[in-house]
Amino acid sequence: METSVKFEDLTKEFEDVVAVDHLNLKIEKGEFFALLGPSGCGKTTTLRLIAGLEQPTEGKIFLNNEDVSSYPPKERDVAMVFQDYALYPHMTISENIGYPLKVRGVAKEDRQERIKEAAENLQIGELLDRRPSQLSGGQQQRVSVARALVHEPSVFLFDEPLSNLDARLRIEARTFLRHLQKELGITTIYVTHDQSEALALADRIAIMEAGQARQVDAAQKVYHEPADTFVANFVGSPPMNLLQCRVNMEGETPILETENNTISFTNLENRLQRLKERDELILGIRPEDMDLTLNVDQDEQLTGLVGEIYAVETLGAQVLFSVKIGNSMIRVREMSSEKVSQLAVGDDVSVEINEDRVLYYDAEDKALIN
Amino acid sequence: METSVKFEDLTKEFEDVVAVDHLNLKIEKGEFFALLGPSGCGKTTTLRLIAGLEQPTEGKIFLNNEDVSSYPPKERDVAMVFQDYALYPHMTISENIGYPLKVRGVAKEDRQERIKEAAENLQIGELLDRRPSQLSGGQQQRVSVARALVHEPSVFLFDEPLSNLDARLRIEARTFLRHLQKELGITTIYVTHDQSEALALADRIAIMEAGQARQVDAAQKVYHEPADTFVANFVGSPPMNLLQCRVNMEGETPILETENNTISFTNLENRLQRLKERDELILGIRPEDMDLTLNVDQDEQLTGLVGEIYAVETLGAQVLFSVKIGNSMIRVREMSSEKVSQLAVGDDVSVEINEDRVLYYDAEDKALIN
Amino acid sequence: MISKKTAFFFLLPALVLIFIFLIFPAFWTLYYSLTDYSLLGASTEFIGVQNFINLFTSARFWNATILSFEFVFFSAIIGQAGVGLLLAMLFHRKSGWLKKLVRNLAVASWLIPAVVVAYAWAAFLDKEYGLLNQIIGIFGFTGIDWLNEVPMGSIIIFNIWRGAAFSMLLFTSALKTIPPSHFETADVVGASLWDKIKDIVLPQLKTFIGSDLALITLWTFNLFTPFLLTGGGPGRQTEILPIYTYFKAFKYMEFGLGAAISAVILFINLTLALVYLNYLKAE
Amino acid sequence: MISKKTAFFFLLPALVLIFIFLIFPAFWTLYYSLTDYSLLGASTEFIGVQNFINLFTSARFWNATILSFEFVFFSAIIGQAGVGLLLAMLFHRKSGWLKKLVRNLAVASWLIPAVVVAYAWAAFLDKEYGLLNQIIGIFGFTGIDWLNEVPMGSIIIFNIWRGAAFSMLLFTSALKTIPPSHFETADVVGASLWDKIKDIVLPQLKTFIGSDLALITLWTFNLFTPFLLTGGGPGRQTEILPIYTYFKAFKYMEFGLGAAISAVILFINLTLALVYLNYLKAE
Repeated sequence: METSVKFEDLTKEFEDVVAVDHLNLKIEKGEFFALLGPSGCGKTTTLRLIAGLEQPTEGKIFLNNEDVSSYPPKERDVAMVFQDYALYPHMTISENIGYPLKVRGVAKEDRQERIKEAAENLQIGELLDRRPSQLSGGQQQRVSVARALVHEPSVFLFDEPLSNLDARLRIEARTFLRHLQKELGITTIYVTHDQSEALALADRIAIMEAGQARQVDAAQKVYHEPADTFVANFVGSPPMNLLQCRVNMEGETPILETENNTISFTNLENRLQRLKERDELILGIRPEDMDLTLNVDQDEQLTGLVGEIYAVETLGAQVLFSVKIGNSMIRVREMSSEKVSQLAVGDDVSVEINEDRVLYYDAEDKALIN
Repeated sequence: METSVKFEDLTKEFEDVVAVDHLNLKIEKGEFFALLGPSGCGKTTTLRLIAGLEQPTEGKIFLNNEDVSSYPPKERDVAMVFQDYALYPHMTISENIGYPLKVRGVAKEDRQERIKEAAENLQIGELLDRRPSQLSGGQQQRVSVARALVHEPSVFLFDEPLSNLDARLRIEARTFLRHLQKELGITTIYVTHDQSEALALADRIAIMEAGQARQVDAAQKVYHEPADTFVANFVGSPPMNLLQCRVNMEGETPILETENNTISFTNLENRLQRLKERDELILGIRPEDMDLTLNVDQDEQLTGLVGEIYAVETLGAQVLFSVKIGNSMIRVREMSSEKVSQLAVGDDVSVEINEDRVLYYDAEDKALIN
Repeated sequence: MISKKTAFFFLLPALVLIFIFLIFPAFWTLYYSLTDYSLLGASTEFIGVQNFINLFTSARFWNATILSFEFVFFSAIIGQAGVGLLLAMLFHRKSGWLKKLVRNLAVASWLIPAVVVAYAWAAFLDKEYGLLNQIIGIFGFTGIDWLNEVPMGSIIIFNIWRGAAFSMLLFTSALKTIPPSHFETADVVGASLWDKIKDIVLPQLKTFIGSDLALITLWTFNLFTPFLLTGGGPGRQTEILPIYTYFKAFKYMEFGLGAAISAVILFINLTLALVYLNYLKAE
Repeated sequence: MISKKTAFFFLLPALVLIFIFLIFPAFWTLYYSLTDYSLLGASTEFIGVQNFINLFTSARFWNATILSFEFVFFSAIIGQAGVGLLLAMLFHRKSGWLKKLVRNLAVASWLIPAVVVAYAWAAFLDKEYGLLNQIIGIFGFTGIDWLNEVPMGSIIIFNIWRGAAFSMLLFTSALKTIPPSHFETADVVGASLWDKIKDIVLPQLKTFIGSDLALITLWTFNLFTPFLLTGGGPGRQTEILPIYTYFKAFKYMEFGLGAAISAVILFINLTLALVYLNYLKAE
C-alpha cells in the first residue's frame, strides 16, 4: 500500500523536555490513524510537527514520499482541526469554511461552490449564513471539519476534536467522523487521550508515552494483546487487571503464586515454555474474562483466587465488581443476571479465570511474552 | 426505613427561569442517591437548596423530619463537596480538613485527632503537612471528602466531584467513593450529568429535566425500564434505540410498521393488550438486545428490519454497529467474534431483535406502556 | 458575602459622598458658569450665558480647543495606541529577555514622577546643554531650541512616551484572549501577516481598541502635565484646554469664566465618552 | 506571529528610543545633580555632592519629604486601598442598579480633567461662597476656610476621591479570582464574615493587595495635581516633593538642585518598588 506519512527518527526537544523521541512510523494512504496517550506523552507535538507548526529538532517527516521537514505549514497540503474548533467569531459559517480558499486566492464563484459542497458533506448546508456563536457545539465541530475539508488536503490532522462535546454528542460525532473518513478515504491522523475514542475510530493506533510509541497496531489487537503493561493499563475501561506472581515448578507443572493464593492452569502445553524459565511474571486478565462465585462454606480450603467484594457498580447491562485479594484489587465485569445480583459488598468470593485469555508479561521489562 | 431528606413541592425560580419545579422526593437514611440530568435540568440548584446556599421560592425541605427550609447552611448539619474541591491554597491539608472544626470552635487536640481519623479513612494520612498545590487531582478530591467527613454530617452533598479527574482516576475514585459510602452509611446526595457515574454509584437515581424528576428508581431499573423516552435516550452509552412505528392489526395479530419495514413478534399474548388499542408507538431496544445477520442473497424478499451498515466502531471487547434503516440510525452492540469481524461498512444486514427486551412507549406522552 | 442590610448601611454614606463630590460639583460648575463670580470683582451676579458668549468669541479659546484636539489625535490615537499595538504584536507569543526588558522599562516609566520626567526632558531638549543637541552637534548639525521652536511636537512625544506603555500592556493582554488555534489555523492555510492582522487581530480586538482609545483620549484631553514642560508657551502654542482653564480660573481668578470653560470641557468629554460607548455597544 | 528577524528590525529603533528616553535621562539627572547648572548662573561647574549636602541640611526639603509620606500614607494606603477594598467586598457577588451606579460613577470620575475637579473642589471648599460652608451654615455652624485651615486634609480627601475607584475596580476583579465554592464551603461550615475575610479573602488576595499598594503609592508619591488646589500652600503646608521640585527646578531655574531632588525621589521610588516586588516574590 502507498505510504502517506512517514517519520524517520523524528525528535522534538523543548528546553529541558524531550517531547518526541526518535519516533519512526509509517501511515498508509487512506488510513485512519490514532495517536493515543496520556497528557504530556508527545502526541500533540507529533501532530504539530506534521502540520509544520513546530520544527523538529532532529529527524525527518515525509508526506507522500516527499521530505517536508523544512517546509512551512502552507506548503504541506495538510488541514488541521483543533480542539476548540478555531472558528472566527466575526465571520459567517460560509466565510469560515471558505477562508482557506480565500487566502489561496480562489475566485469567488468557485469558492461558493466548494463551500456548498463541503457543507453538504457535513450536513450543515442550512447554517451557512449564521455565525459560530449561533451554533451548538456539535454544529461548530462540523463547521471546523468542513473548513478542513474544503481545501482537499492529502492529510487530515485532528487534535482532540471531540473533547469539547458532551457525552451524548461525542458518540454521535464519533460515528459520523468514522463514516465520513471511510467515505472520503483521506488519510487521517487523530490525536486523543481517550482510549475508547481511539479504539472506536482508528484503523490503527500508536500508543505513546514519553515521546515514544509503545505499540502500533490495529484497534482489536491493541485491546486483546497489549504489547506491554503500560498499554494494558491504559486501554480498556476499566483497564486490564495486572497480577504480580512467582512461578514455582512442581516437576513439569508450573504453579503461579500470587500474594496469598496459588493458581494452576489445566491446559498446560502451550504455556509451559514461557513460564518455565522465569521466576516472576505479571498476569494480564481483562475484567470480562473472569467470573465470580460465592463461597458458601467459609471453612472449606479454597484454591484459586479468593477475596472479598469491595464495591459493586452497575454499568448498564453489566455489573462491575471490585474484589480485594490481599493488597491487590481485581476488577471483574459480569453480565447482570439473577446470580450476579445476589453478590454484595463484603461477600467472600472465588475468582475464576478464563484461562485462554490470560496474557503473560515479563516482570522486568513489562513486555508481553509470546 | 427512616427518611433522611424530603422535599415537598420544592420550587426555585430565578428571574424568568424555573430551575426546580414542584419537586417531591424522599431519600432514605444511608442511601446513596443520585440526581442525574443534562446541564440546566435543576440538579445542582436542588443540591444547593438542600445545603441552604439558595432559598426556595416555594415548598419545603425536611432533614431528619425537621423543616429546615428557612435555616442558614450551618444549622443544617450537611457537608458539601464541590466540583473544584474548594481547598484553600494557603492552608496545609491538615488545616483544610480541620477548617470546619476550627470554625465551630473545637479544641485543638480534639481537632488533631479527628483530622487524623478522617485522613486515615481517606488514605491520605501521609499528606497532612503538604499544601493543595502539591497534590494530584485525585488526592485533592480525597482531601475535600475528608473535610466534608470531619464534621460528621448527617447528609453528604456531592456536586460532580469526579468531573475534574481524568478517565482512569475517575473509575478508581468512583469505586472508592462507592465503598466508602457503604462503609460509613451516611446519606449521600450526588449530582452528576454522567449517566455511567450515576448508575455505578447510586442506590437510586432521580433523572431530572426542566426542574422535574422524570423517573426515580434503582439504577438497574432505570437502565432496564426507563419510564419515558427522555430517560431511555439519556441513560446508556450509546443510548436505547427508539423506533417510531404504526400498529396494524391483522385480525388478532398486531403488525408493527416502521418507515420501510414491518416487524411481527411471535410471542404475542402478553403484548396484545398494549398494542391493540394504539395507532402509533415508539419501540425502545437497547443496542445489546439486537443481532446482525449479513444478507447474502440480495434478491430475496426480507422481513424484519433491513438496512446498511453505516459505521463500525471497536468498543474493547465489543463492536458497535451503526445501521442505517431508511432515515433512522439503529445502533447494535455485539461481542467481537469471528462472525462479527466479517461485517463491514456498506454491507446489507438484517437486524434481529430480542423480543423479550423490547419496551413500548406511547407516541403521544412518551411514557412507558406497562 | 455580606447581607443586603449591612451592605446598604455601609453604602448610604458612600452614596452621599459620591453625590456631593461628583454630581454636585457638575451642577455647581454649571451654575457658576452663568455668573460673574471672581475674586477680583466685588459681588457675584447672574449674567446668563454671557461667559459662554465671551468664550465662543475668544480667539484664545478656539486656539486652545484646536490645540487640544491636535494633541489628542497625534499623541494618543496615533502615538500611544499605534505604538502600543505595534509593540504588543511584535511580542505576541514570543518570550525572552527582550520582551521582559521592554515590559519592565514600560512599567518603570510609571515609577518616575511627571515632574522629574518633565525636568529630564527639559534638560534633554535644552538648546545649549541638552543631550539631543549635543548628539546632533556630533554629526555637524546646528542645535535647535526644541521647546521653543517645535513646542507642540515636544509635548506630543512626551505624552506618547508617558502613555504608550499602558496601551501596549492592554493590547498584550487583549491578544492573549485570541486562542492560539486561530493563528495556527491561519498558518496552516497559508495566511500572510497582513491577512492575520486584518482577518483575526483587528476584528477580534475591536472592543479592546475601542476601550483603549476611549480611555487614552479622555486622559490626554484632560492632561495638565504638559504645563510643566512648556507652561503653555511659547506664546500660546501649547496652551491646550486644561492649561487655558488653569490660567483663567486659578491664575487670574476669573471663576465664572473658568466654570464656563470647565462646562465646555465636561461637555466635550461626555460627547467623546458617549461616542465610544455607542461604538462599543454596537459590537 | 512575526518572524524573529522582522521583530528585531522593528524593535531596534524602539530600544534605542527607550534607551534615550528612559535610561539616559536617569544618568543625565544624576550627572546634573553634581553640577551647579542653572539658567541664572553663568557657566556650569562640577561641584560634587554639594547639592545633596544643601538638600539634606535644608528644613524645606525635610518638610516636603515628611509631607509626601503623610500624603501617601493617608490618601493612598488608608484611603484609596482601604475604601476600594471595602467597596469591592460590599458589592462582591451582588448585582443590581446600586452596583452599576457606583461603578459607573467611579469610572466617570476619570472623565473629568484634574483641572476641572480641582476647580470644583476649590469652589466647593471656598470660605464664603463654597457649598460646604453653606451646608454647615444651615446647621448654624461657622464656616471654615478649608483650603487654608486644613490644607493637608483637603488634598488627602481630594486624592482619595480621585483614586479609590482604581483600587475598587482592581479588588473587584481580584475577588472574582476566588472560586465561589471557597465562600460557599465557608458558608456551609458556618464561618462568619470576619472568618471569611481573614481565612479566604486576605490570604488569597495578598498579591493583588501588594500590587495595588505598590502602584498607588508610587502614583501618589509622584502626584503633582495637589498643586492646582493649594499651590503648595498656605506657607509650605502642602508642599509635597513634586511641588518642591517644581518650585526649585522650573520656577527658580536651579537645575542642579532640581536634579538632586529628582535623584532623591527616584531613589525613594526605586526603594519602594523593590520592597513591594520583594514582598510579591515572597508569595
